[in-house]
Amino acid sequence: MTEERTAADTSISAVCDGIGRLLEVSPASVRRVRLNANGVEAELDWSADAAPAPAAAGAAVATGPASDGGPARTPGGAGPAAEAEPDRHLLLAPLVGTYYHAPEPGAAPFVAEGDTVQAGQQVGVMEVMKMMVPIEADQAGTVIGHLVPDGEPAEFGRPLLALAPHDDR
Amino acid sequence: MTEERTAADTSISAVCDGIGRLLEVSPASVRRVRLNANGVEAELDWSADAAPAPAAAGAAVATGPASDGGPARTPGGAGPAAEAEPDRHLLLAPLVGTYYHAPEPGAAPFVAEGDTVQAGQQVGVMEVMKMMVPIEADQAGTVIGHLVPDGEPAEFGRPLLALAPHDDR
Amino acid sequence: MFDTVLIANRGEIALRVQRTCRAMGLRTAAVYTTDERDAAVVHGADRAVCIGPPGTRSYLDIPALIEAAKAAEADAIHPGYGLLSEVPDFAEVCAANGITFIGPSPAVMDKLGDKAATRTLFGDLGAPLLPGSPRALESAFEAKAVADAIGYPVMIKAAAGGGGRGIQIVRTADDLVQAFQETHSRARTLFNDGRVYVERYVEGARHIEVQVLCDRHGNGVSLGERDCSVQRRHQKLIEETPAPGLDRATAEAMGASAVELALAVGYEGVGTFEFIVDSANEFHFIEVNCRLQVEHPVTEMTTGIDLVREQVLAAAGEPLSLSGDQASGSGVSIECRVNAEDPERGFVPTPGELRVFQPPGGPFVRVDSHCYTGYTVPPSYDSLLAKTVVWGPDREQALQRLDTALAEFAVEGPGVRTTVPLLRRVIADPRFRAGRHTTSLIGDVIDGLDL
Amino acid sequence: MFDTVLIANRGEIALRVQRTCRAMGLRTAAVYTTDERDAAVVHGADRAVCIGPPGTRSYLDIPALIEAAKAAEADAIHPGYGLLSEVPDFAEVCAANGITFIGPSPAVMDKLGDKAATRTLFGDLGAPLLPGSPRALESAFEAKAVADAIGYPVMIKAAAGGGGRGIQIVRTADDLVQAFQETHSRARTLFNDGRVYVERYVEGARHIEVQVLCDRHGNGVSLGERDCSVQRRHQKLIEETPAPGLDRATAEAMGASAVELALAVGYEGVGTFEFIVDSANEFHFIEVNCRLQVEHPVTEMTTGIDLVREQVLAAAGEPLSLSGDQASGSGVSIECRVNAEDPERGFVPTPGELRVFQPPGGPFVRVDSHCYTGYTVPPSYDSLLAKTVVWGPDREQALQRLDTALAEFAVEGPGVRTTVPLLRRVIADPRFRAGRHTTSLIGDVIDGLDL
Repeated sequence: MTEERTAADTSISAVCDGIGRLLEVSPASVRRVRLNANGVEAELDWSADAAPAPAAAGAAVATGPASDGGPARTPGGAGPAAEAEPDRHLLLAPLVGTYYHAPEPGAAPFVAEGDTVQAGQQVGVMEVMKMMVPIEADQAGTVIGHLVPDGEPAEFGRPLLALAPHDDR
Repeated sequence: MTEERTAADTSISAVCDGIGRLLEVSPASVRRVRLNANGVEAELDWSADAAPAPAAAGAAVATGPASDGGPARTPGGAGPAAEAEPDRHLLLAPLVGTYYHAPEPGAAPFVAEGDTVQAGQQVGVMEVMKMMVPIEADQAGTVIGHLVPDGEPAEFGRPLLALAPHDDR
Repeated sequence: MFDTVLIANRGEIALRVQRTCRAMGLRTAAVYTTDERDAAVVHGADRAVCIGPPGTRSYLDIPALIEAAKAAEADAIHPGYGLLSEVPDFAEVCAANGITFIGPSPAVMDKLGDKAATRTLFGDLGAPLLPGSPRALESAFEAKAVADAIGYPVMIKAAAGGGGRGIQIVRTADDLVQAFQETHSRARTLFNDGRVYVERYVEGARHIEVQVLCDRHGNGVSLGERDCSVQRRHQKLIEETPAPGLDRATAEAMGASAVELALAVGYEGVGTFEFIVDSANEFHFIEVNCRLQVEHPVTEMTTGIDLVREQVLAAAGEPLSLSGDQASGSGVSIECRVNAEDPERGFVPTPGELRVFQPPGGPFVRVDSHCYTGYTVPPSYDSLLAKTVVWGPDREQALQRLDTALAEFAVEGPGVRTTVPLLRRVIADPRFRAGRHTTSLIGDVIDGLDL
Repeated sequence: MFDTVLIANRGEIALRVQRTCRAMGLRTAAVYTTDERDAAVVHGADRAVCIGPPGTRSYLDIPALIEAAKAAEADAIHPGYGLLSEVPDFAEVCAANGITFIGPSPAVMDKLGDKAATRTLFGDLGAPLLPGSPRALESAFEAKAVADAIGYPVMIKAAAGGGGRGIQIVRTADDLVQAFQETHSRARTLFNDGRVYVERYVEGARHIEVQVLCDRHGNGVSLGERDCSVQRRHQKLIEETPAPGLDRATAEAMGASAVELALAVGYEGVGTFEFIVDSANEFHFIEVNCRLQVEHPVTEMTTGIDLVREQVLAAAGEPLSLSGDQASGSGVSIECRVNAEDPERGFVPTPGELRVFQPPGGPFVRVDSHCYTGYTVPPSYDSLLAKTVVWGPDREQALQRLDTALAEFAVEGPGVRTTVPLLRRVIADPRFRAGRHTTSLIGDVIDGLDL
């Protein structure tokens, strides 16, 4: 009980902090913010005429609560297509499969925290029906870290890797 | 029970703290803050004063018209409880029945256009299950006219008579 | 056949009656109060008449309803359940105004409306009765003599009550006089009729009722029984057919008894004969409800018979077209009432705007509801939002479907709570699951709460 | 029995399958695209996996679905209808990954997927066929020879087609070569398989199909027929059971024929055998659909059998528990498809936000829909919003209920149009009312429009 409460409160602060950050970077005046501590939900609405890029409107973090109590769990945790903070670029899973940090078990990872990567450079690999699909950085930057643990399943659009983007894009 | 309430209270303060933080960083004046104790929900609304935001928060959607084509007809035409114009006062039917302008067929009407009436003065009569119920002006004024034809049914709240109200109310 | 039926009711039952009337090719007239002009029944009506300001009182306003019927040129009135559905005066005024009241005759309603007199009458006809007073009682002294004779606990019931209203349980002789006075004076306030009677209270009994259908030509048929033992404060929450754990011989004997009684008193249309079944599976007649029941859909789901259609046909003088064979149901049907109430705060009503109202659907699920997303539940009326009804070839499948349907039912709004979580707890309860539950189940499920 | 069923579909059928799985006590996994994360099936799922960007292609992405099933620890996949439901490769990949595909075996699907080969096979088994080519044709020259021999009009059909796709009617010999080329090249584009065959086109025929259910132990049963003659462009709009005007002897012969053919090819699970019934009430086999049909609810309404449940049980290897007696239905059930389309503009889809979505309810009405007030109909998928299904003891009552239900169905949104008004016109049509309609009815009802 106590643990749950703490977890809930922590989630609330985290969500509020997140909303605050989002408001700071919002391109137009927000019309509505909704926060739900049960299942940790946040929603931002902009008036129709002042709508920002469609990707930014709508749910920032959405975990659909199942009607029978428990939230629908997506494999590997956070929902897909989460928004990056301004100083972070997220590399999203281009397909559904298992994410690996290294070319084979025991081998050195493709990249590690602090590494500089170029656009097109392989940073991981996804296994899809026994086929290994290289995952490449879609822009240059410094690796902040992998967001999906080695060998875990990832759904489409799930953030795999965080980068601090380089300005000279 | 007590434990649950405590948990809820704690969550509420967490939400309030969160709202406080949100208000500090809000780009415009917030129009509405909503807080829900159960399930721990918070909602902030900013006025979209320019546009009449069609999809406003918590949109109250009215039912569609009768799907089989025509709208439901109320007997005798206009819907009940119509709004008066500023210079007109409407006397509304206090019950359901048949409205008569005169005490009996062929007799002179209680009032005619241009007549001055006092509050409490009889202006018509309604027949309800063979009982005649006097209809009295609820304020002083000059009769503009009957709005329900003599001998027609009128539902509750239907405007029966229009008056130009006298100022000395 | 009628041309236009005025529906003298509101909420889900008004819509339910309208659906059948429309499907029968009849025109419908709706009545509404000023706060209910957006009601679904108004939108579906050929005519709609505003009958008064917000509140139940407007729907009880006989002159307004009669005038509305005349204005809408209605030649029949369906009263739904509750409100004026069991008021003989209303049926009589309808008749006096040339309007057919869809229900039994005023004389029969009047006779069966007096629960004490019905007890006497049916006792004379040989119906199985619980031990109790042979007629309405004049004094606490008389009541105490009866109670002492039959043994405690007893129930003190208002003769003019019914449907669980005006009932008090007395466990010891010491409490009897005070309980008599309370019930007596409450009955005078509620029903304008202070007469009461005494009946043995059967602990852990099951409440089982029989649906009968009669025409005015002396034909009658039983459409099976319903178990309504899941109650809170004598108000039903879950109803099902057939009654679980009731042997078919007893069920058939109850059905036959109910039809016999109905025909003996000249009952017309659909009616419900309520019984108490004790732990020895013996049944005892309690009272008749001279109207459609809230829980009628479970009978419709198992028999395939539209009870409102049968009511209309009977009121139009048509002879009964159903044989006993057609009337016997198949499978199991269960209904539960989704109310806007907070079970955790003593079932206090929680009216308000329904920002989300998504009833379940799909195979073998039926929902009767007047609500929709954006509808505001008014504070002035009862709190029934929707009836969720399922059918299954057996009780296990029906229960599984019911739980799935309830899980799917999304109702959200500021301050709005529903009975859905409680209902799911009840149908998960091992006693309910096993069909061994009695009227005390709800109290057990929400242990320690004020019930 | 399975632990978790992944539903490899979207829209109403995904929710429909989920309802039964939940009622069977199985866990469900949903898949969704980035524009469908608010889908009802996602909310009701124990697990939900995003499988790709918007569009049908994502739901056809076999590797994504298999990986999703693995991530969700699903041990069975239900394909719904359409999409991958009749793709033998998908069933095979499922098997290779240790996941049960809920449907017939890949070999049977492969065999019956080739409509020309099925014709040959079933002809050898003695099934009544329309005159036509004994096998797929190589050239327009060959096709013309067949057509000239059997007489015009004929249909040119893609061997890999089905469900009304890849069909062209040819009325004179002059048009045959061009029609052959067109169908051939369209089939190559649509199905990656250009083979076509020729069959006589029966003017004013009725499209009647038989629902069969088989287990893997050699037992099979017919669950009755469905009439699907109300079509536009070979797509069904209204379906009903039993087929009106079809004598029971013919219906039973069709049922027996379908079960015999199903068992002869080792069919497992539910399947639909489609027939053309000509004006002489003679039936001719056309094709098999190796999946649940959109219109399966009408069979469920008359038989009380949950077809998805039977599919799951059959796929789990359970022996058929239904006798032919239980499988025979009672009453009449009719379904119509409420699509977000504008019938007055050639049935162009009208996606958009549903500001109002109020499906009908009440007695003997079933609605299968994934929509809700506030739901936005995406432009990327088919336009089916809801199936409205009714039951009645006879066709007249069923039709009256259907019309009442459709009248009640409120769908509103910017730019959104539905097929509701057209459906109401069709069911009011005297030919439909009399059950004498054929596949040309819709064209007649919207006279002068591009159909």
